[in-house]
Amino acid sequence: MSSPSRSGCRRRRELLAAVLLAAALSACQREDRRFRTWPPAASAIPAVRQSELQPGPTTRDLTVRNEYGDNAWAVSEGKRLYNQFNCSGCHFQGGGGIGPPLMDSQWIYGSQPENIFATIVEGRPNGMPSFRGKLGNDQVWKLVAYVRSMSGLLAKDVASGRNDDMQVRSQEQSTEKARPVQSAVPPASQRP
Amino acid sequence: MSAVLQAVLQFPGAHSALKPAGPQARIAEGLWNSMYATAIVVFLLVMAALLWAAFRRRRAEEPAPDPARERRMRRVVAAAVGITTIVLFTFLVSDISAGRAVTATPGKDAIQIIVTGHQWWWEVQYRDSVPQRWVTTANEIHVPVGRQVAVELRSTDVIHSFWPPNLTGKRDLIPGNENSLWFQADSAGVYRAECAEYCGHEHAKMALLVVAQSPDSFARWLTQQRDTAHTPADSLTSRGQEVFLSSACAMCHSIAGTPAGSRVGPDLTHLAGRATIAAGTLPNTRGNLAGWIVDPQRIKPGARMPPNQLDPADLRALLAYLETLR
Amino acid sequence: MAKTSLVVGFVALTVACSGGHESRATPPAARVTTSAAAPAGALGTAARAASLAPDSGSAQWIIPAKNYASTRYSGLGQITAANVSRLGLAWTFSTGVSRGHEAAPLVVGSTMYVVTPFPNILYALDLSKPGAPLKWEYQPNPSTASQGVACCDVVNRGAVYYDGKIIYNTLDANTVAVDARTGKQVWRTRVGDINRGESVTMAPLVVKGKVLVGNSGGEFGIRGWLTALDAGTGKLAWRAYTTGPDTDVLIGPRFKPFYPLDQGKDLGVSSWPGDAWQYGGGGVWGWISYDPELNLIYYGTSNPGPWNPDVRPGDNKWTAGVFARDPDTGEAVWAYQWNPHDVYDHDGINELLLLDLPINGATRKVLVAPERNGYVYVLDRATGEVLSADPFGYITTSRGVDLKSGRPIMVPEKAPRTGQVVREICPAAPGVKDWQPSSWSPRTGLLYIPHQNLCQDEEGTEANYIAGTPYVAAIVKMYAGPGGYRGEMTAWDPVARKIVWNVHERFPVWSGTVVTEGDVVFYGTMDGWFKALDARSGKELWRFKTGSGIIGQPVTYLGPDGKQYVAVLAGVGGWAGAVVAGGLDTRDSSAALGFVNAMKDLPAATTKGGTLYVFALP
Amino acid sequence: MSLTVPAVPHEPGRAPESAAEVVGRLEDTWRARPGLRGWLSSVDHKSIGKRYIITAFVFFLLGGIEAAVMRAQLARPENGLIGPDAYNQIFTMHGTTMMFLFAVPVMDAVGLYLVPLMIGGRNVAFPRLNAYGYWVYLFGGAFLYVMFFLNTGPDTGWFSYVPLAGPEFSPGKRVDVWAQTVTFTEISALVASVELIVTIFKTRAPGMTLNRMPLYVWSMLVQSFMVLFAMPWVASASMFLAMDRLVGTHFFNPAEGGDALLWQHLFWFFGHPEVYIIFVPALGFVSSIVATFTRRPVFGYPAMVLSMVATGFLAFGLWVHHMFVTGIPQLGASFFTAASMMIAIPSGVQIFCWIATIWSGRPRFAVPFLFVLGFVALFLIGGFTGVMIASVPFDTQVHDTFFIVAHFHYVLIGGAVFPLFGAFYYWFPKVTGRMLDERLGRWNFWLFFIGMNVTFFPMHELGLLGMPRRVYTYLPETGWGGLNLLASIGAVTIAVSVVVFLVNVARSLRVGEAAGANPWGADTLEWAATSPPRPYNFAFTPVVESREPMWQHPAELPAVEGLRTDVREVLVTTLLDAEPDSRHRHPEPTIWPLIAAIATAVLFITLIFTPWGAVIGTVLLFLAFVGWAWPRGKDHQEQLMIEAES
Repeated sequence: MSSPSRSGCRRRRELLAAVLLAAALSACQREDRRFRTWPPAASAIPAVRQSELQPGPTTRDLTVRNEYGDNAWAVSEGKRLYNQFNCSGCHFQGGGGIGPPLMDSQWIYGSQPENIFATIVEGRPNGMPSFRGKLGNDQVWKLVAYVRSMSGLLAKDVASGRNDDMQVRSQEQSTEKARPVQSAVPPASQRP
Repeated sequence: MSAVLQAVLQFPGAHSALKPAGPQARIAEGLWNSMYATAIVVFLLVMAALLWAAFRRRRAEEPAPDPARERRMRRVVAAAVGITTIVLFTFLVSDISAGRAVTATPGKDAIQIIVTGHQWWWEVQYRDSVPQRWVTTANEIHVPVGRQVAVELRSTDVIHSFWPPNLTGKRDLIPGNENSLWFQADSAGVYRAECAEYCGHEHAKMALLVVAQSPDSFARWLTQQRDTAHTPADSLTSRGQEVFLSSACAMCHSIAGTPAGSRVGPDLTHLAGRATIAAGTLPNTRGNLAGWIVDPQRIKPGARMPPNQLDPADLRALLAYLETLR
Repeated sequence: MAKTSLVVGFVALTVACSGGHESRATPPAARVTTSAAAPAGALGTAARAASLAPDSGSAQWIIPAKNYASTRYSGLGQITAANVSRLGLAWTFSTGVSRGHEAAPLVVGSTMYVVTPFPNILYALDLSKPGAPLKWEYQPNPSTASQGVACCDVVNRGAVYYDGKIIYNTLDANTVAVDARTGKQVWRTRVGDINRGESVTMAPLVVKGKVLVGNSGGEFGIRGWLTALDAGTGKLAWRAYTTGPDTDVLIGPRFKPFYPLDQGKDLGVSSWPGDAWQYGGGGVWGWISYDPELNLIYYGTSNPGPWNPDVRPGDNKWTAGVFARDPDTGEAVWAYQWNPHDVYDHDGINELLLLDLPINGATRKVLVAPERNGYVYVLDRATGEVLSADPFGYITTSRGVDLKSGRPIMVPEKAPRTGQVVREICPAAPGVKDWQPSSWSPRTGLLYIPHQNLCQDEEGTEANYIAGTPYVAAIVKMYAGPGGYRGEMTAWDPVARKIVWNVHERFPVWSGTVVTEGDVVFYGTMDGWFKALDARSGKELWRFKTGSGIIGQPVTYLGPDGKQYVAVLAGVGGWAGAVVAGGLDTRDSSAALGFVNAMKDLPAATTKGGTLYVFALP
Repeated sequence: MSLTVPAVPHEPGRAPESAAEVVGRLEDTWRARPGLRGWLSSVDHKSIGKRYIITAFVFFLLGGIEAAVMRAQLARPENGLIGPDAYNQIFTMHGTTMMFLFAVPVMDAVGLYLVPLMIGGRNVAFPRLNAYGYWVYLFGGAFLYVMFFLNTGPDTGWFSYVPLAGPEFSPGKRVDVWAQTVTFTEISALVASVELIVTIFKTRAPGMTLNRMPLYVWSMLVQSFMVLFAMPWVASASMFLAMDRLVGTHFFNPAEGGDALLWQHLFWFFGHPEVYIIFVPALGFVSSIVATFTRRPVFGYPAMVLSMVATGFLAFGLWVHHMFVTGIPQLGASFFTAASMMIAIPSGVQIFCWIATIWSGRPRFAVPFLFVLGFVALFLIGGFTGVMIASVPFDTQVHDTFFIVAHFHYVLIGGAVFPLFGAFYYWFPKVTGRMLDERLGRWNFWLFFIGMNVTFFPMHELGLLGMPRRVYTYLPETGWGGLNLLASIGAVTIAVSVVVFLVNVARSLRVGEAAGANPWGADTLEWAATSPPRPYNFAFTPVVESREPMWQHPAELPAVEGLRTDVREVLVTTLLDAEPDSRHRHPEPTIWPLIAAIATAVLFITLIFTPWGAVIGTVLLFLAFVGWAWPRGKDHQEQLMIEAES
């Protein structure tokens, strides 16, 4: 991920003014602790497509921007929720078990934030529970951000470091980005 | 319980190291009194000496430093240093003996409590040899007057510090380390305890109440706490229970006797019996509870409780249900 | 031919199940006494299986455990240690499912029945025709969502044949009875609720017209139970919970546990904090045995939940233990906890072999249980007294079992705690031995135990019970135990209480075993080798490479052509094989409850599959 | 002029020069380079020192503004001025700024300015390193504040306890910024201490034996050694923290064999000496001022020196008293209680000696002396509470409450800032050539003194009433509102007094009364130089014969002759007796320290964002040091040993 605003944080050799300007946009985003706001996209989830095949002329959908994807604090909140709401009970720390791995490149139902949002809220037929009504949208978006960080889809300066727990995987901020691959939705008997 | 609420609403003095209500706090206060008095005396003496030295009347022509006077001064300075040392040594001896008294191990019949610090609330568990009689509550400790209470201190996240100033000094809750303290309330009352180690956003709003009551009423309280929640009696409260179980509430809170068993947030089995909500932040009234459920981030920004947009009728039912959890 | 053996089966069953003392009058085949060939030294007086009813003779295989005593011993002797090396593939059958195949195929008359993992398809294969073509298939269509509450792969451990019906359980906690001839559903009963984390993976057992079914979900905060359904109608006869008040556990006046620590009122409540017993685990997902003489069924209960023990102080009765019950009423007669306050996921659900063994000069009616915690227990099955408990693997978590109190002597510093990592926990969560059933040969007097050699590091985490989601609260990382090998096949002498021989395997031996009159032991490995060992020496006599790792239960039967066959399902998976079956990422050591860390090289050794292999001598 | 000690033999073929010639030639040789580049290349300890002092003072003002915001927020209960997130950043910035960016650097800065003057040298021993230290410090401080304004200010307290400051509970880069800022300041403090130790040991004027050294120089020597032994602990701690956060090591992860308490031990093993690192130089200020304004040498010179050295040693034996509530075994705690009480003895010795000095002297109540009197009063209070909190049972009550806030502000403001302000008034004429206004100075003093007590004295009470530290608000029912409001009013008073000081400085710089070389009639060598001193400090390196050279030779000091004036040459003397040892070619101004500091900054800052920072930064740093050390001119390294005169 290299949006112009974030990369400013890493290029230190720019003029101070440039750094200030760029970092003012990005650092605030990354470090903000937003306690009372909802991500604007949360109220409705438009444009979730499971298939890239569209009849007729293809239309480009506006994808949802998950603001929490730029926010280190929200990502770490997502990590906390991931463990507290027992996501880790099935997906463990990304390697999977009852549920599929989340740290690899394979995405059955799409890797975009809105896809993951839909997966959490709606559930998926092969065992993924639906959390509709059980989690606030805000919490779901935080989870979405964290889930994406597990396979390195977020900027490394936003992804989390290790927890104060037994080390079982490399920390998210050191995880190389796994280019998302749409994997065939497997027959029910193959993969939950 | 309204007596407790009353006490909470007027709690100045309910969290003061200067109003000891337990043996350790009394020892600390005694030390403070003696050290304070000594300090005042020494301060006045030294300042008097300084001001006298500075402003004393001098002859117009003071001689240059003369050896005899320097020798006298040396003796005076040496004497002052000697006195200082003696005072300090006295302090040291009294401190160490006080320290021994404070850290003596609690007796066998002490009440065993586990206090676990969370960002930013306290989980409280009463132990019993029969596991079934364990009691889990939050942000409130009830103790019988005149009996030792042994507290095991744990933390699951960052370092917190448990401090009921009227009863005893503080002790840190350190993840990965086992700590404990004991205290004893000598008189009935409601005492406030604070988190005394900076623990993040809401360190300021992480308090708990220590309710010291007669052994009888404590025993009654403990027995009551062992009950599971009753099945709602009327349609409003049963609707409220349904709201609780089918919404985000049950994702974090537990109510014994229902399928809600999560431990992310405080156990609510006896919520209505507690004097405060939000870890000693607000009196437990219906209005406060409603405000806390709907928009907790206004009251305690950064707290882990998410906002809940509930239908007003659902909220009313939920509140009615929560109020039955005595 | 097919018809005849079917009839024989029916007769045997009817006799066996007509109850009470009549079972003594079962045909000679149902009762095997020590053969003269057995070494006298090993078997002082007479060692034998308690009762082999409803054994329908050596030709068939109608329940996964072969017989009520759960010996998995076949009286067929065509294949012997001498000729097994000539064993060859007879035919194969693909199940079309590629998750872990743990089931035992059944052979009733001239039909073989195969149950697949989820979606739990039942196939009937016609053994009387060349290549055993498909007769019919039955699809129970279990809820797809149930895959989300199956802790350790969507396995199924098999079906039973009873009274013209094939009865088995589906993952979404339904029990179905299917007409054995037509494949038509006779009845279907929903026994559990996946929204409470319940699933069913076990093979039922029919005793005296009652289908005994237990639930899985010790990792999902279920409340365990064993349920009896009427075999004819599927109606609920009784349900005995593992936890809770005595009325729910069906503890009544007949309950006489041997040890004082198991005596008392409502221990299933008082040994738990608050209402933790409501979601404290104790599922019944393993094996059930039955002693017709004592008219008692025996089964084990699973681990208490969550794994992190900090949130459930107390003995957590009656999890990780064993019950003896009256099959007619479900009343408990005695109970014993292998692991009071289990802290390691050491379920007590392993197979319980009912043998009559010479102990201290007298023949005792015993129950032999090679348990997850690393001990082979020998219990008096009438009273529940522990006669001996001896380690058969590497153990750091306990120092033995105190026979006076019946409690294991635990090593406190090895107990997992919240926020701290405890290292070198041996055996690991799957124990020295998991569900994979052993077999016992009356000829050698030995128990053939397929098992593993694993240790683990574990950290307890915060436990949150949210119904329908996992309730484990532990981070686990498993690895090979001392010696570096992960699997073992051990021949154990339960009388002399020692290992006679053992064979090391690279991967856990997650398959069942069968031992035959030909003194051959069959088992499979997770890298796909199906092996035959000499039952007396452990010498490998034959091996065959299958398409996928084997975690199924081998069986042997007499075909309509009069030849002895050996059959096994290959298809890697299960908890141990989840890394392959679920396509898990080995960079996460905690994946699949930490088992992935010990199985990082499995994906290189085998791939997914689902094929039945049938072998015969040329 | 009299040439009493011809320490250096005449160079053959060189005629003795007249004083005017010498001065003229020195002016040429030591002249600063012109323009911006010249300014950036300066290696003069006075220009570096001034920048250092001004920078530190700017940080003092910033830290003060943060304090003011906090006091405004706490002025009444449930105040909504700022939320917890901002408050937590601000109190962290306040502590970090005051400890790491103001207190230690300003003490080093004043020392770097004054010590060479006081010991009759021309510059510090390693002037380029000195410049490097300053730039590193500046970049570190600027980095912290840039990040703070970008909402990336650290928010875990200046002590950054793990696990709160660890990767799990402090996501983002806030704590990394803190850790790296600490690393920056560690480097500059270590550089300054090496600088000062060598300067003091090897470049004292001939005849200034160790026991003739001014007490202030002694204090800087003790302080420098303390820095040398204390800083590596926090350096390793902050490095461990950064590694835990960035690389995923487990130094502080109890689950993987680390320990959260390890951080506290490492931090306080530095953190407690840190207090004395700030305080010991202040003792030097006080001794200098007391001597000058009582017009007699400080009574009990050996006792004073020994007390400072003892303080330096004992300071390392107290760190556990910051950890009494973590569950330290009682026996261990008692040891630290004893040590904590023992350290009061050397402080007592010094206070008694000063009182004796004042008693037997002829005091002049000028502003610097007022600050010293204020210091004694405030420091006594801070000292008493310090002894109190050494007591375990009492400490468990007041630890981490406003009582402690009160205690250490009395110690640090009373014990260090008051002497520092006294020092400002005292040495301002030397640095600028102009006197500060006495009347405004008195206003400054009294407002500060009163404001200080109004702000911090009630905090003792607040702490005993149960108010914990680091709370962004409190409930009205606590009853803490009144005392907090009082404290906030006191804070306003302090702010006004600082404004008065700034006005005084601004006024004085324009219209202040011109000061001669020695306006106070003081005793030490810096007053022999012109005000402000020339780049070479002294036209003739003085020769010292007593502890009070300026009182011994008020008119003209004996001087050394024979040092080259056409090139930058300084005299190196022996460690104990300060006998001429060698002549040393002094480095020319150069831009390389600045470049090296930039490379250092690149290294530390990029490391936060990418592990590649280690590679980029190391390469740049290597190139910068190569440039720095590149040989230029053949006599660059020239050093001549002086043969013993017979």
